[in-house]
Amino acid sequence: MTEKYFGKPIKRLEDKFMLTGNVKYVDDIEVPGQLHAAFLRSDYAHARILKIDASEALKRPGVVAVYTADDFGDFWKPGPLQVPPPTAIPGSQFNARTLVPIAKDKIRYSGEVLAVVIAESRYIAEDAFDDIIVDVDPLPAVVDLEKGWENTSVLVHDDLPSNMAALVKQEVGNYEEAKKNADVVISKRMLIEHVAAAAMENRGFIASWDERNQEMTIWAGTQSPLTIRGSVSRALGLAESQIHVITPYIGGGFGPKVMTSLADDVLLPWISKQLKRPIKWIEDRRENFLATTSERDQVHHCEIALKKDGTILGFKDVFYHNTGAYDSYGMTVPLNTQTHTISNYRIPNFYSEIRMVFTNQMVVTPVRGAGRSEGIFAMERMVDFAAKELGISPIELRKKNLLRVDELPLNTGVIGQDFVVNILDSGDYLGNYEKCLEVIDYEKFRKEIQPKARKEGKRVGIGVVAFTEGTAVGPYEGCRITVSTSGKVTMTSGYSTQGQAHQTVFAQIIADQLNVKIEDVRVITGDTNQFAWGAGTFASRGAALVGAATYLAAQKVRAKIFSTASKKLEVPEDELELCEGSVCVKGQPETTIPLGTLAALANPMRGVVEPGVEPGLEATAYYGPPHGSTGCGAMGVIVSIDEETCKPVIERMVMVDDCGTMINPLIVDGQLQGGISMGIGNTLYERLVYDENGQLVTASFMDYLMPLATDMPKKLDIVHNHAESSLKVNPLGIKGVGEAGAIPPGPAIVQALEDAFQDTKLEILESNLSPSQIYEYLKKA
Amino acid sequence: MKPVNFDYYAPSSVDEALDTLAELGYDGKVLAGGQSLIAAMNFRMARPSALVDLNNVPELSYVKPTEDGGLAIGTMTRVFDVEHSAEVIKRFPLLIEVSKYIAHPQIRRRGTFGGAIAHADPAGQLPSISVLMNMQALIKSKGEERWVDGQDLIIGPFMTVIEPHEMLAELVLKPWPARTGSNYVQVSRQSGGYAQSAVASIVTLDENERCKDARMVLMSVGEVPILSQKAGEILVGNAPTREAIEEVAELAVTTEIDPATDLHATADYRRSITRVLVVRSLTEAVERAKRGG
Amino acid sequence: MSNKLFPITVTVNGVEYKREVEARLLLSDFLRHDLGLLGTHVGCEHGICGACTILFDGGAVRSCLIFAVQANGHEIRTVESLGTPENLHPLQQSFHEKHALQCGFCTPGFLMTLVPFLEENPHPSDDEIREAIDGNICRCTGYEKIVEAVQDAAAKNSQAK
Amino acid sequence: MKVEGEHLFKAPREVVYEMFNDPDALGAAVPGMQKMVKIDESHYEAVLGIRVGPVSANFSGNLTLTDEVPPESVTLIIEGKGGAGFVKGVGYVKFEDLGDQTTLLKYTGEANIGGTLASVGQRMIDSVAKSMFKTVFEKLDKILEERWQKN
Repeated sequence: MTEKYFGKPIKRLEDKFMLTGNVKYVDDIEVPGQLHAAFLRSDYAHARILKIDASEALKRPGVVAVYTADDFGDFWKPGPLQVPPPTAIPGSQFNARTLVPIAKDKIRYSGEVLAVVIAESRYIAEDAFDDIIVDVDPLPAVVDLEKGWENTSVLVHDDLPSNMAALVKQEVGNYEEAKKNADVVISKRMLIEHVAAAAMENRGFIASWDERNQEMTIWAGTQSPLTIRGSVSRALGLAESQIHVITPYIGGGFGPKVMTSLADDVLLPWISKQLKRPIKWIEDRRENFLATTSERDQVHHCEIALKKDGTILGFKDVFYHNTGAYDSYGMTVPLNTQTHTISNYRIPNFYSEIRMVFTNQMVVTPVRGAGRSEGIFAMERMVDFAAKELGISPIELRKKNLLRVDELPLNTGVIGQDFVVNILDSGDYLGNYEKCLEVIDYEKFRKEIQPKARKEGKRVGIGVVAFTEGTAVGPYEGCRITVSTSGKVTMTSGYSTQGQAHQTVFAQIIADQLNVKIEDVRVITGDTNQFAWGAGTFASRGAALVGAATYLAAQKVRAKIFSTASKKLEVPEDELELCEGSVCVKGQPETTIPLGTLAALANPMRGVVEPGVEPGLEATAYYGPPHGSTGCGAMGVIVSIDEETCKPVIERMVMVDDCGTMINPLIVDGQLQGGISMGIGNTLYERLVYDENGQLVTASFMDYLMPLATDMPKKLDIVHNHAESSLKVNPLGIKGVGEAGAIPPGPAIVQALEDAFQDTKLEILESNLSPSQIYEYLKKA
Repeated sequence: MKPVNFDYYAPSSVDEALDTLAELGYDGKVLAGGQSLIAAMNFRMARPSALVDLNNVPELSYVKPTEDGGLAIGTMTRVFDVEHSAEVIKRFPLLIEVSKYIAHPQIRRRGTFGGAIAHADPAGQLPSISVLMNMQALIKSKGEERWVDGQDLIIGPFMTVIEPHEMLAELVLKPWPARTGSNYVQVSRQSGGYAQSAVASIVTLDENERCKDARMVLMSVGEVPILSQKAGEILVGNAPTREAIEEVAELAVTTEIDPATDLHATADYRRSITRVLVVRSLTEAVERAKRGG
Repeated sequence: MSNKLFPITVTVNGVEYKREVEARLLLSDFLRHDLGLLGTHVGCEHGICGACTILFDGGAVRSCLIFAVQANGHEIRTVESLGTPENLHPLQQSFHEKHALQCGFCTPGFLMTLVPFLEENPHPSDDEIREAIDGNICRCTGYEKIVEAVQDAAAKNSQAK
Repeated sequence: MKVEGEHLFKAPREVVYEMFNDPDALGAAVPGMQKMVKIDESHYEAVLGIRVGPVSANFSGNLTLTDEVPPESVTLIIEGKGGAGFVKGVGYVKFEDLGDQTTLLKYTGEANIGGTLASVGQRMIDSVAKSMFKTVFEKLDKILEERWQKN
């Protein structure tokens, strides 16, 4: 295979349309006759509904319909369990209480839908909110995770004995035994912040029922169009073939757009069918904060046991995980936390316990980083505390315990989000770390820069951490590649795209395999009428899974090209080769046959197609990995801080990353940089805050601080340390990279801050820090 | 997030605007740059029943030198135009210094000088500066006008003495004496964000480098901009030594401010950084005064 | 409160439009849904994200914080006025070459902020660029490549002169 | 949100206490109070139009006085709802006779604010609440002054 495109920094094919405003996002789609929906959302976090009276709203000019839970009759039912819990973990408990489309009897989070207003414009629909009388009996809200777990707590779901959503214990070795042999045991309680995905485009959904053809067309800003199709099919009792879900361009996903069974995708198709009109809903920013899922928010009680020489004997972590008011997305996030907590170091004895708690808050589902950040934070912090206790440098302690190349692949014994035992497939964990120390010039910082700054009265600190990124989990993805009679190639898959350059990277694979110009490859994503199998865009799995399927399908097409050409030219296949856009005979470049011609030959209008031969230069392939893969790397950061105002500045950041084979390093860098900005935001700026009554008090960009250009590192280096791995978990050796950047900034920055104040007892026990919080920590130090 | 409907008036002259405001009385609200108002309307936190849009009144937009060497600034002058005015740069470098902290460039393009002051946001830079500089505010209503001292204009958070039938028409900035230095410093979590504390100061030195005048305003540490008395009491007539400035900081923080704890900062933190900012601001203002302002 | 319609005449990208609008109609909605100029995006409707940035009489402003009725008699430019897919504006070209966009949703806002910025600051430092785009949020790129793209455009522009 | 504070009234405790049971006085003291109607001895219905800078919000709700221990203490329960959200507050008010015909009012309380006000208005709530308390006490001072002087 000639690699003209694969592995090269190919510029994106989709750019020129995006840059000129020539692509359509959901709100850019106007369906003739469309009406606008707006959701009246609860001001209360926890309350019993006494009465909702919308009769006045119907009198308002421009209002077409208003629906409350009662108006949906039997159609109202709790949604499906979108991600069930794994059955393989012995003794695990899980109480499924799935999302309801609209609150009935009881409100469980502020922002939950109480009524749907359908009107001629969004403006009028919002006007009608004032006409709706909502009478409720407020209840105390469950907000605090640890208190919520207690048996004495108010209940989010009255039919459960407690707010326990799940209890999962996973153990490798025997921690309590190991602890007995330890010289040092350290216990800490740590908090992980609650953050929003905050894609720049809010969610959006259009449902358009065609009465004449009995078909539902849906445009949705979703990461998982096929899941939407399935859930609408189930809810409305339609055949999947009656439902066409189209995901147009999407302004960022970062996790929450994978959710279904929210009010929009359940109720709007039903309403469209009732009213026989297209219904459009475009989420606004306040709604996005209130009612689009978010993540993190854990409380960890960790314990680490070590020998005097720094050898880790064991690690214990009992953590509370906020699942919000419902748990339709199962345990993906806390399971990721468990697999990642153990992932970097040699930990012979490991005990991890998930205590997943129902609260009166919006549902928690994966957001870029998704449980991984939390596990890495907990472990990296504990290693730092251990280093201090032992009087060993945090660097040396890590080097001593990090897994070495020859220890991989390693079966960690912990079951992960993909329901199978987590296997760390490959990578040079120690090498990544050492590389990071080298690039950031750790020695120079310690010996020259930091002492010099101290003399000048300035505070600077360094932090270097290791991380892993579980990627490329199953179940599978697939695609179909078709060569047209024009010679143009089309690839379709069940994937949807939110800016990951799928139109470019999959085209790179195909262009090389079929030796066509990349411009002649068209990649279609997220259209259920084009390709109807797959799970969706999440968990850093597109390049690995769809990439592998693309590669496999392209090879099948390639084989068909050769067999068709061989017959036509009457030349043995091994004497043929691909020239750009055509097949030619080796040594006789003048004897060529264009791919378009071959495509026509492969789909003859007359004559006989031999048994067993599928028509067309077309092939479909699927790829499902036996288990996920694990990206890995290290991050170093140098932080300066104004001691008087406690404002930190990221002077330097180095990220060493091994994401396996890169299809396009330009795109990989973009993914890493974007992830890093999110990680920095999560650490220093962003925070969702619910008050003691369950009110989300940060539902705007005034209070939810998104990282800005001036918040980024003054200097950022990204080093690809892709070690040729012995074990290729997929045909192309791709691991994945979507979430890596977001994972290590937290522990790295916090370690650097403590380092800047190493003459104090500063000890940071949370993952999100405003200057004010740093100040309060320093007061205690 | 769409605003409620409202009656809209777009007068093309000041007189017409005043007539409309008089007619509307309590129901009327002036729309200047709208950069705070329209955001609040989009959230439906603000639901004015009538807006009187001053954007079509060109006579309210100007920066004019006054006879005494100061400046008169029309209420509808965009912050961007103040920031880029040669007249302002010459006379009041403080306004230039502070401008770059006011939200983001796109907001300053549209937001107005008078609108920001009349909005009286406790975390707003221009309301604080109007207090500090004691800008003379010309308040007009139908057939009447009155002048109010900048330090009397703001009476509460988001509250001024301007009545619904009135409008802020002009701000007059008195010239600074020679050897006057000024400075603005703030701590905010991000560029363009709301400050957790900010201090602006103006210091005038005599020929012996003693303080002839020292004014300082403290922002985001109370319900309104706080005009410090301590700066004047301690510094005027004395050399602005490090010790004296530190004393001002200590007294200002312990006796003059009343910071609150909110999502972004504790009251304690606000006190702590205010102390730091007072020292930094006064020190720099003195340095600049020494250099001739 | 009235639902009165106000006649307005607005020049957008050099084309004069006459329309009737409710006073409360936001300029962002007017551009997008009345005129069909969909390149201007709406991300927060409270003036912070910058996705809706347009040029209003030449200056970059938030179109979500202006009523359409206020655009009467004014001149507006949106991203559609820059380049076409076949013939990108130099800044768009640099965004393409430096991979300064991912999902593309915030991009028109960045472009409309940066076009006048580069005219006023043909040789900006990295820090100046960062400050100039602090009123625009990008969730995908981490801004690094946007800064590179602006530098690229600035460099090419001075070479061309 | 927790509230706490005190205010010194220049009037005897009985007079101050009485004022707190007078809807006219309370109604006049709260800025933006459009209507306050006594339903029975301890219940009032009120319509409030708050206008703070850009924010204008109408609330309708009720005020309940409970645990009355004349003239020493009273508990106020305030519930209000409007387009911008809801407010539910409990205030524990104590009147201390300082002699010399002065009364020290001490209050502690807790307010639960929900809806748009809470979710996007955090920045304003604290300072506006503080300032409203100030205005209420200033107005009550005036009312008291008038009444007390008249007597």
